[in-house]
Amino acid sequence: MFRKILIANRGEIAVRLLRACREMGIGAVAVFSEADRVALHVRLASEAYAIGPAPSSESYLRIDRLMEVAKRAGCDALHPGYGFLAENPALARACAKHGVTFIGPSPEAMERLGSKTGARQLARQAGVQAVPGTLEPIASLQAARAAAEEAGYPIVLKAVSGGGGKGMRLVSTEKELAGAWRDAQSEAENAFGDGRLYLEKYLVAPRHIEIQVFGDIHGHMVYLGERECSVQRRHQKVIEEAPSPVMDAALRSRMGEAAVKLARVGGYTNAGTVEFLVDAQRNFYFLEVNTRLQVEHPVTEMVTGLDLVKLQIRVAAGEPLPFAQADVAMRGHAMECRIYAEDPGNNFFPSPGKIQTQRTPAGPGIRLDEGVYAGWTVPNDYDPLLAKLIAFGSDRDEAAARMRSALAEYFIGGIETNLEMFRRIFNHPDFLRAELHTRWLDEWLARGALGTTREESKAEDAAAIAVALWQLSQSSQAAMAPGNAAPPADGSRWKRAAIQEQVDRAPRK
Amino acid sequence: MFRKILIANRGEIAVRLLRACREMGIGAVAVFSEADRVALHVRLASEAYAIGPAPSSESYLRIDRLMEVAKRAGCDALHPGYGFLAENPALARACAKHGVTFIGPSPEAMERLGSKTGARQLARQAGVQAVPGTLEPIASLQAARAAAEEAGYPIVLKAVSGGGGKGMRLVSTEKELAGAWRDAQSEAENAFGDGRLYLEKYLVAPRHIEIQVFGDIHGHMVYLGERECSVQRRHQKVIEEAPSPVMDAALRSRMGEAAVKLARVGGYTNAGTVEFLVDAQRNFYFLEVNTRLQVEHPVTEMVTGLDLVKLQIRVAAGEPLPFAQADVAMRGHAMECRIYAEDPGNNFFPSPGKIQTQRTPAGPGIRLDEGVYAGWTVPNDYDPLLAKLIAFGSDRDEAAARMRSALAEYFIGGIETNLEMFRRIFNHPDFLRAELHTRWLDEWLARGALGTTREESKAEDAAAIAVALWQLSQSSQAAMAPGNAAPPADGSRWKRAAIQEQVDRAPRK
Amino acid sequence: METSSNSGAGGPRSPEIKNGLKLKLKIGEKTREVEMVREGEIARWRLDGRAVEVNAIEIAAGTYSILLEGQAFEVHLAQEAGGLRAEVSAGEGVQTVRVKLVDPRAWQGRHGHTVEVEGRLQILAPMPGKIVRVLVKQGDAVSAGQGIAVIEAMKMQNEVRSRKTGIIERVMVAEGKTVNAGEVVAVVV
Amino acid sequence: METSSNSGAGGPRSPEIKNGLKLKLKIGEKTREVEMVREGEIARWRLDGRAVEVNAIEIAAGTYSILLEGQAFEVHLAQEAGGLRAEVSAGEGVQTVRVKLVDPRAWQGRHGHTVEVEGRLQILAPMPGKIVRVLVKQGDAVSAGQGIAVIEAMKMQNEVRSRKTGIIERVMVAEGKTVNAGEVVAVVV
Repeated sequence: MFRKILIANRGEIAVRLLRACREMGIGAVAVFSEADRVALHVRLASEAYAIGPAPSSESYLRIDRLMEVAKRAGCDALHPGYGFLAENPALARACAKHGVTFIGPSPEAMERLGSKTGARQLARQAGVQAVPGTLEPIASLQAARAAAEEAGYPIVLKAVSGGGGKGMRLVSTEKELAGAWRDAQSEAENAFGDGRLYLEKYLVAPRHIEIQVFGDIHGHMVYLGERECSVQRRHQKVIEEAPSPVMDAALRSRMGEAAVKLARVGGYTNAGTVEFLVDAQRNFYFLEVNTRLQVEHPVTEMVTGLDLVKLQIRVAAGEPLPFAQADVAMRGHAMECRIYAEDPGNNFFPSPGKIQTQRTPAGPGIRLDEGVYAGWTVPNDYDPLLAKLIAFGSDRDEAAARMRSALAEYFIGGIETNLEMFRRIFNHPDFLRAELHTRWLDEWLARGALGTTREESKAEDAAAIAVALWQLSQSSQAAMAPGNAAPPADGSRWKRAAIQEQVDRAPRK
Repeated sequence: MFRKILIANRGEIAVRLLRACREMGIGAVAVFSEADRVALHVRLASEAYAIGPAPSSESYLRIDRLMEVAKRAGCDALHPGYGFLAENPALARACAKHGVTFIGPSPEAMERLGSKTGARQLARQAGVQAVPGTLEPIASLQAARAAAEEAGYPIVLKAVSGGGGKGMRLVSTEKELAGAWRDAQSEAENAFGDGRLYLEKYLVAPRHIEIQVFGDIHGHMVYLGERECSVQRRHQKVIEEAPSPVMDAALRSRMGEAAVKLARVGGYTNAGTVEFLVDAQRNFYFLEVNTRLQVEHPVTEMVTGLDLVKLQIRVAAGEPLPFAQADVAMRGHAMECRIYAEDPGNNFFPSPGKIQTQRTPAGPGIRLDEGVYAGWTVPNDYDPLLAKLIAFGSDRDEAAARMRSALAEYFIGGIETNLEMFRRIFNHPDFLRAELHTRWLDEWLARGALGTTREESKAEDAAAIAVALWQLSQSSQAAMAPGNAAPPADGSRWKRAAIQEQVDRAPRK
Repeated sequence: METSSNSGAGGPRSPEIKNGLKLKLKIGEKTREVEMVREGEIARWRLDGRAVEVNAIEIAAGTYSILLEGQAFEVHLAQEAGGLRAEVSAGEGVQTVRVKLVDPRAWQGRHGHTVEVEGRLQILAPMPGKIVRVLVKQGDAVSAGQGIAVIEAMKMQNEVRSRKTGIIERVMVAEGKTVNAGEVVAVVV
Repeated sequence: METSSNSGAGGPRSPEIKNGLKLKLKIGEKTREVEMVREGEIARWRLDGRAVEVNAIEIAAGTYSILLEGQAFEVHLAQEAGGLRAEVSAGEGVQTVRVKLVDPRAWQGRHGHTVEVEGRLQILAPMPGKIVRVLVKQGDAVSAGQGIAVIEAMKMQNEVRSRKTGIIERVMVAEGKTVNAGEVVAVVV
């Protein structure tokens, strides 16, 4: 087993990784930028080194500095977490060169499966159906017609150089194709100087369901069930759950076996995720592979009882997977909310700054993977993920009830967060009935979901009283300034202690 | 289902109960003494009422005030938690009289099974073996000889009015009996004015193992596995775990069936615990019944996946148990540490006071059932239990590793706690090998376990540096007082921000 | 401001401060009146003239526990431009309530959170970040809604806009500079 | 106290404060010397004359993060009778280190935590609680180890004892009174 692992990341995932190391009795070496000197992952580490200024290009993305720290601290392994350099084969290669084990797949497997086109080709080899269509530019309208026929309508035309919806056209029937082809081509030409188009089957209200795979270096490969991540805002997952509410044993084993087959073809080892879109008829289409630990790995941990990070470390150290596919058992249901420093009331604009006060949820079934603490200033330089709130229950209803309850306890003061959005989602009938698809949240937000304020006059009364107390303490501070008469003996009590009304009908004798 | 439940308790268990209510969409009404106005259970409640001054005899033990609150707030049920009035049939009767459902057994079952002697008689009826001996006073040395013969040596003589070891004698063979009888009798006479003795079989190094039972009002009764609570300080449990490391399926079903039989004989409903002592040959002896939820119920929740409090509420509302004995499945291993405000360095004397700072553990497998928060003043008037730290893992080793890791993260500043004792226990080979018995901790503490300080000069270096920084901030505060030269432009930075040495060998370019 | 505390800082402690306060607030479109009278150990509260049973206490700076006829609320107060923002947690969730004191000038004058004083509008940074572009200069005419500067935070950019039509009296920031939330970006007259 | 800060409160800011400090401490039986010299942005530290690489910062009042040759410690400081108590968290656990400043009089004088000054010993309450019995009265002779008062906390009682032989100059508590930790119970001369 390793002696010391370099945690080449920050925030909640760095905290998660160093907890795994501590459990295993392995030294965990943290790195930090100038903005992160007192970040939680540094506070909880047993060893920590500065690697540069705040911008990640000068710190967390600097492979040379990571290697210097690894050498200085005597690390024999490195865990990249997710984001930053996690899917960069150059880091894995640098590790190999410096005699440091990279905890993840080989750089070759990362390259094979990490690129969208490469992975699609491998999927074809493995007999795994990708979203029908082609990622290659289409030469002509005639070719487009043939490809659309093959994929089946509706299809969507997309600009090869595109993004942001420009040069994109939804085509429902063959009759619309020629007009759409023309329009999309000229729009793409104007927007990107590149009129080339490609074509994909348009899935109506698809669900995002992904399979966690795990392989050791001895040729064993398993799948650890699925996660449904259909609640997304602008293609960014915000809620994940396991199992998927639409899954049954047969579909799970078909999708799991497809994912394992693809990973095998790619020569994959360690933890990886194969993402699929699933349509209303429960056909599944391969999307892409994430060649790393996922943000949402905790929901799989909760239902399988496995610790994926410790498993990653063991597998990277050359140990065989300690179980077979048949041993993987799921119990209960788990959900995760990604708590971001962003302002839902202001177009989800990021909201860094000092966390003035925090009340964090806890109790049965609640796990909080946090990267921040009250009193810390969330820096301006990184991803706004503050914490992941995870709820486990014996079934989906119980998990959702626990999440709703935990969201009611959770308070973060001083910065804006998306907590209120989650509170509303967890009261939405669509969500509670699991009638979800990847555009559900965007559509709901577009209908002004967060604009409608709940009318709660009692809460307003409470606010008014609090403001009165605040006003009183402001006044008494002023009154206690030098030059005034001495405050009465009970002055401090007056300010901070209970201001109570002991009315007759209160239960007291 | 109930509309509103009165939580007739305080501290972590009140928080636990109101979380269950919130999950179920049931209103939770908190009560508080004057010392608890801003206690965590009041902060998290949706409704709260004062019930009197700090002493529990004037607040939490006042049945009349609880009934007044129930009436005023419109509660249709009451949960007593544990401690205070939880095992007092008078509360259950008062509830019945006021039309409030008591969440627990009937007062009659409570009386039948709650008294040590009564429960022993029922155990005999049910064919469950109690610790051999008699709780009745023994008339003469002759009668003692016969009783000792029946129980089997070694036996222990105990004073009927006794306590604190006075009038107690361990007797290993029949030859020692007469002398011990004389000595114990006169010692008891002197100490308590009552020379009467009773006799029990002395179990060498017994383990404390208890069975969680659960019955509904429709005659269904199940057991939910066991908890081992052998780590005790002065007969007070401090660590509990499930399953017991010495348990196997056969013994579990024998003990479980014995517990269920006893509970049935007593007409028991709702959650209860049947405590046993288990000797080295794995014979088990009935000890007593706790007619309420146990402090240590979370470890059962972690391994069974059940929520015992929600189950209590459902059963009290008349619902049938939603599963049969065969459906109860255990997975993994859970452990709990009871974190107390007490000073292990000062004879475990209680340490109330203000919690100045807190760093609480979290992460995979960690659950913290807390009753306090940073900034709160732990009152002087109640039990010193601050929180229960619970760790779950796929096996005992993983649970222990997670607990050890969580204990390393956990810091409570401003008051003394027993955290350091747990850190040491979780590094003790006896504990890690589960070679435990009910006197293990007392014996280890008596050998001066906590006196030996670990020699860690690096920690001393860190302390010295921190004191230097502190000294510096004291000085600069003094220097910034009126009458001094203005502080330099970087004065505040000097005080609070990083004081860094950027030496050449640091990995930076 | 019609409150007893209005006797002002530095003046003698008025008897009203000792015995209670009366305050007019604006929440949404409604004007609310809060009154508290102290009788010995006991505080009696009225909301809009109606007597209510209140047990209120400050738990930590800016955090209040309010028991209102038994119902429990936890209120976190933060000052923001033009008033106070109250995050009110009840058992079931958290709600944001924006509260303005009815005579904001008096209050703002005391706490330095001026927004518009004597026709001068201070444009405040809505969030901390780095100024990546300044879109106006001193003397420029601007219309309501026009962009003043672009702030970048956490890899996203957002425009700060004027809320009135007027002339830029002063630009307080420079490109590349870091600003805190509430910091003045520019003054429009 | 051999530290640059010894120029004292109220005096002019000495150049030593700006440029560093030198401090003698006692930890257990060992006397330790901490020295810090500031060079621009950089602080250079020496422990007992040996140069060490330190990156140290105050996270919150009394809480410090210390990186010592890369090893990470979090130190929580609390004043206690006669010195400071440091709870030092490293990755693997927490250790208590008691630190005394070598000339406690100077330090105590500044911070008011006098314990023994000019032959007067203040007996402090070791924990908060209620005085259930006072065992001595003014003028009584007491020997070291003799009980002064009994404090009850969380249903348990504990005796406060004199740490020197002498005469009770004054008893500061009464039966039934509540005391805080560190509060003076009696003065022995």
